[in-house]
Amino acid sequence: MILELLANAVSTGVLLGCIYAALALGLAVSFGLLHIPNIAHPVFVVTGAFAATVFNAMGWDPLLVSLPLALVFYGAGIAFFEFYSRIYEKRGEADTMQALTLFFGVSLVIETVLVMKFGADQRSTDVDYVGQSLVLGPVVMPYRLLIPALVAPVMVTALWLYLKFTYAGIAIRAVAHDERALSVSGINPGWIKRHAFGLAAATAAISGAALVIVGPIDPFAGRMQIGRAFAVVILAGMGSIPGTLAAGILIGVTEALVGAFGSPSWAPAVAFTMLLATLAFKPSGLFGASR
Amino acid sequence: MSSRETAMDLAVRRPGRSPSAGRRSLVFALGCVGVLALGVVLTRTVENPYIFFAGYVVIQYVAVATGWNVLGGYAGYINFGPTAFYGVGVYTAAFLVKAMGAPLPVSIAAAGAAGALLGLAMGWMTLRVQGVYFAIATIALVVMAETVVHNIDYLGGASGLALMPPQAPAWAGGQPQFMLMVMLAIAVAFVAAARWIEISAMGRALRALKASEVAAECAGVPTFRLKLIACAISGAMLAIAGAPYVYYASFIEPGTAFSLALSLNAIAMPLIGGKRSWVGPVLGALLLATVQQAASVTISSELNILVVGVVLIAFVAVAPDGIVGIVEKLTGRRGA
Amino acid sequence: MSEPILAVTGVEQRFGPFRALGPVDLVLHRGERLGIIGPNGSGKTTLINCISGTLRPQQGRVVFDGVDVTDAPPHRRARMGLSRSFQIPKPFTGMTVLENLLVPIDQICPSGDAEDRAFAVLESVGLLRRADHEAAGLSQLELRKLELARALVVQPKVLVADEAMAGLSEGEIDDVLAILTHLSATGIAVIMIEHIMHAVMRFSTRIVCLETGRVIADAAPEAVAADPLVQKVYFGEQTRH
Amino acid sequence: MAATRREFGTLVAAAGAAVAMPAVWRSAHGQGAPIRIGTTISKTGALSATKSTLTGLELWRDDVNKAGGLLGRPVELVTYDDQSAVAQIPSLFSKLVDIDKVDVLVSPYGAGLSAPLMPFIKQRDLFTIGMFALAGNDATRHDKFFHSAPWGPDSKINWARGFFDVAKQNGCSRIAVLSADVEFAKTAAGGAEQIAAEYGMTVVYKQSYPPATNDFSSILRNIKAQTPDAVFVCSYPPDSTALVRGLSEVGIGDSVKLFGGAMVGTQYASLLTSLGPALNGIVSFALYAPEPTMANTEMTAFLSRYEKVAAEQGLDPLGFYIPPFAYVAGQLIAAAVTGAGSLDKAAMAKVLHETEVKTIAGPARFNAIGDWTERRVLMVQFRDIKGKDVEQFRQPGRQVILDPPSLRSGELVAPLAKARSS
Repeated sequence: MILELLANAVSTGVLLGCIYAALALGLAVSFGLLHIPNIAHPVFVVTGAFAATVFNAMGWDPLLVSLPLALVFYGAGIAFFEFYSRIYEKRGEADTMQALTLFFGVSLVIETVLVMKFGADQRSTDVDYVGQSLVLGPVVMPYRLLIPALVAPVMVTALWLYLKFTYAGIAIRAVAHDERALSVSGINPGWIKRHAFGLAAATAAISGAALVIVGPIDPFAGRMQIGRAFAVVILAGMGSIPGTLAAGILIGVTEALVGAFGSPSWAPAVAFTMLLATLAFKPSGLFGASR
Repeated sequence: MSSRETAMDLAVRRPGRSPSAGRRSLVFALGCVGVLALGVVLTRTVENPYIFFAGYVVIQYVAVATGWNVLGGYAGYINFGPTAFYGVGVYTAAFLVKAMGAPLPVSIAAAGAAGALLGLAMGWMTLRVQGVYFAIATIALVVMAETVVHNIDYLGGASGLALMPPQAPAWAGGQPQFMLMVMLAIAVAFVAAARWIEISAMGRALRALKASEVAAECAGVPTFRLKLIACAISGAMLAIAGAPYVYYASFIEPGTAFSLALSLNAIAMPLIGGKRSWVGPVLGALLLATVQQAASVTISSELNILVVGVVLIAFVAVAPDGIVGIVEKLTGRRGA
Repeated sequence: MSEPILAVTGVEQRFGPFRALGPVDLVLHRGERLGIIGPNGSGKTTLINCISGTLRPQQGRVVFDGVDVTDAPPHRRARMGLSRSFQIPKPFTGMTVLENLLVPIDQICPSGDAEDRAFAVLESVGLLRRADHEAAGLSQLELRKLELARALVVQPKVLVADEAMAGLSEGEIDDVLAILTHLSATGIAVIMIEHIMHAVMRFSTRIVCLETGRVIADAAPEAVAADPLVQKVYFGEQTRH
Repeated sequence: MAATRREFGTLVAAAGAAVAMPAVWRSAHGQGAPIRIGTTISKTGALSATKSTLTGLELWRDDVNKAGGLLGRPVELVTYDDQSAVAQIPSLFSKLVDIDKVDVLVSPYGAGLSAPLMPFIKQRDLFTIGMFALAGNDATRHDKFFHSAPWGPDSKINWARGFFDVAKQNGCSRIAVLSADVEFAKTAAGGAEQIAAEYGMTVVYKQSYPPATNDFSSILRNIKAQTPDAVFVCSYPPDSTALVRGLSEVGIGDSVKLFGGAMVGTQYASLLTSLGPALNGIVSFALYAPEPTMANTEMTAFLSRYEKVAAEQGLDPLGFYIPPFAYVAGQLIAAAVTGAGSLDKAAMAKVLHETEVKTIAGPARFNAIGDWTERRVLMVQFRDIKGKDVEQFRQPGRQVILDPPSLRSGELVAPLAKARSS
């Protein structure tokens, strides 16, 4: 019995962890690589979730529809970055704090617009596989978690390959390392950063769709996720894309174990404790290069 | 050896610690006394209790905004979770009231100590790395504090706690009047403390580290220790601002003690007023809180939050030094 | 000569697999004027970061004024009399020029006549007129002067000037050189990191040349200038650019 | 700067004056002037789903005014948005009483928001109708406070007693209690333990979980491992959804006969239609269900009027839970004012203490602290739900009333697994 509980807690934790990683992936790009503290990212994800519910109501599958939505988000991300950089990029490092405040204001505005458009009620999607589970011996995995969870490894692998092997991807990593290095090689760092921020926003459309399959969502659902998403990115090590998946799973499994064998009431404290512990004892994270 | 300025220039053009600095402090002190006296007069003469309830809310925001600004404005370290500290103050007071019917001064002192300790602990763990991490950790701190309270049955957990705090002393003329005076005294004390920090060597050092941490360090500023101190002071102030709430409302619950609206306002008010000097948070709090008190009965609060969000973006983008900054720019003046 | 004011022994600094510096040995005597030269990326700034404490070397010791300060944070070293200026000026923006100088005075040698001392230093560097101006509004030359003024207002034992003359005109370079020379005359040891060769040559009593993190020459200016190795790695590279 | 500070001093004074200004306003009172009823509505924030309170009150106001008002005076509602925030309550109610000079108060929604109001109305001796403030007056014991909702006496413990009565009748002895870390849920869970002890049942599992938990699989497995006969669940809308889905995904075992009890959300159309058939077999509380034992023409008429407004304003299309009792609140005020023949608060309270009031939710009698003397909280079991159409929830037979016995319209179908598969 204990073993069955353990196996199920771990499997649920892995699934939830994958979803956390999907949520945090955009942040791993914008914060981890570009050093833009986009605390509005979880709200972007919630916006993606709402967009998915709108199309779901017309009979579309939320994950399928999130692919074209990702293109829209990519464009919106680029436009938003343009606005952001007009204000900040020229002002220099001391204004990270101002940037944080800007994103804070942006997330308020987006949340409120969502409330005004959709109301404060919960919204959910209607997909056939919700309510059914994949049974592997003693381990039961609800499709409601399994299918969105699969999104994370797919996105992580795609993004990792993109950053590793394409010209633009390598340029993004170069920007992360040293902006000046790039301007020497004749690429416009401004364009590369816009592009990367657009990619980060695009992931929000897909992970939003994943999130709303897991459970109903309201306009303020992003708030619960801000701390956790940053915990994933920082625990992973700034900018480590595969690390994001590992860190997400680590947090998910720990939460599930605390929930199953300790008290579920303490589960929200898990991510925060891990975040603080990382900051205090290993600021470079699990997979980050030490700086 | 350059000597383009003559000794004459030096004698004539010497700014700085002129006698007027002392005079300003005197004016300020008189102003504080005046505000307190005005409060006494109002609680004696105005009969309508609504003004005391509403006034408490507005003045509490002055205290919270001022407390936040010590770290957020002077040192430039943004605390996204001021309600974590405020809530710790609320619950420290609640605990003391429940356990021993503690009088208000005891609760305030204990809340201050608890807030300072929390500030030290948070700071010790997160202030060694870049400021962004501190800001992020404070977001998570609210969730953590709320989780802890949920798990303490003695404090009512999620259900909240109804308490009968000690009644106001007879001379105060009633609980609402007394609470208003207490909050006013706290706010005035905070503003005075903030001003003192601002004009002291500590304020100078804080501004230096805000401009460049490494340069400040090389100029002999013990930046880590200074940030810790600022974090502790700010934490203590925010917690103290929360302590009287139990006595004000006789009922507390996590949703109120850790409310997002309070966090949002604590950040927005100094930003709108101006973060560089004590005037900013006071101005921002009075403006925003008064508007919100009026607006909560006229326009929908969704619009309210939307307006705050847009105003926040606008100020950050166009007027990073807030209203005070705009006024200084218009009058061509600048200085502490 | 007496015991050196500053002694760096076996200092080494790595960033990941890349060794930026060392091992390096360096000695500075009281009142000395030491120039440090070397091509871009040769480890000059890393070396002075190790000396001032903003970087903690993985290997080696730094002894300042007879005390091992390897593990001391920068502010402790500053309080012991080790001042530095930055290659890219880091003024305390949001404060006046005068206040910029009051910060180190407050921290290192607080006194009742702090403002008088600040004014005296501002006068000596020619910034007196700007005393109550916002630091962010200064010109490039003024920023460099402020950088120096802030470092020397506390009467340090050692001043490390990191490319204090970059981007200045010849006349302005002369100004800054005059300030530094005057300072040296009052007994302060000065380390000058500089790309502007004629200025270093003129100012220094001894020159150290770094290349890929190592000292390749340590001698009087004329000797270093004549050193074929230095000419190859340093002047050679300079001309290539 | 000195000038700025002087200006600032003026500003302080100006702000003070702005706040003080309303004090000089005095609204005219007297014959013919409207009777003002004041309350706050949670138009925004976490409780915004309760804003249909206003519609219930407005429908009542329109009815009363159409019939000539109360004591020949028209009725006027004065409402503010409390943003679902406890901190707003003291100042808003002070404003209602001291500035707007309302004659009668209606509490904000629920015990949490009402808590700071209670000492205030006791101290100022105000006549107040409670809106869903479960056990709201138990501590304060104000003698001019009356609940519109039929929680019954000593409701903190007893309001969900029906669940345990049904459990007892069906031979349940092992009870699991699961609750969200939210005010209402914690209160319900506390009461549940007491009743279980009273009935000689064993609590074999007790757990609380944080709000916004979206995966209950390990909790459900832990419950299953204890083989309980009944699972008393105190949940909020998002977790109610997740729990019901979790039931379908991982199951709960064959031992469970009764599942639910205090699941908030199953009273509203949005959750009912999003879960559809997954609800079958679940037992939850309600205050009204369209069963033959309960329906009456007045209620049906009210609900059909409400539906029209709800469709226009995007409110809960069913409106079974809150709106009727907002209307009841109005009916209680009307009965008190007409019975007393004046706005004298003591006389009004006396009327409600001594006479039975006929409301659209049935006859109401009150004890000394304003509880309905008879608890009328329903325990309903969802049955025969097919698809996600909202209309079916207006049909009888879908929410079968198991308790109280006087309104019972069917028997429990157990075990849960069987009820869900049928």
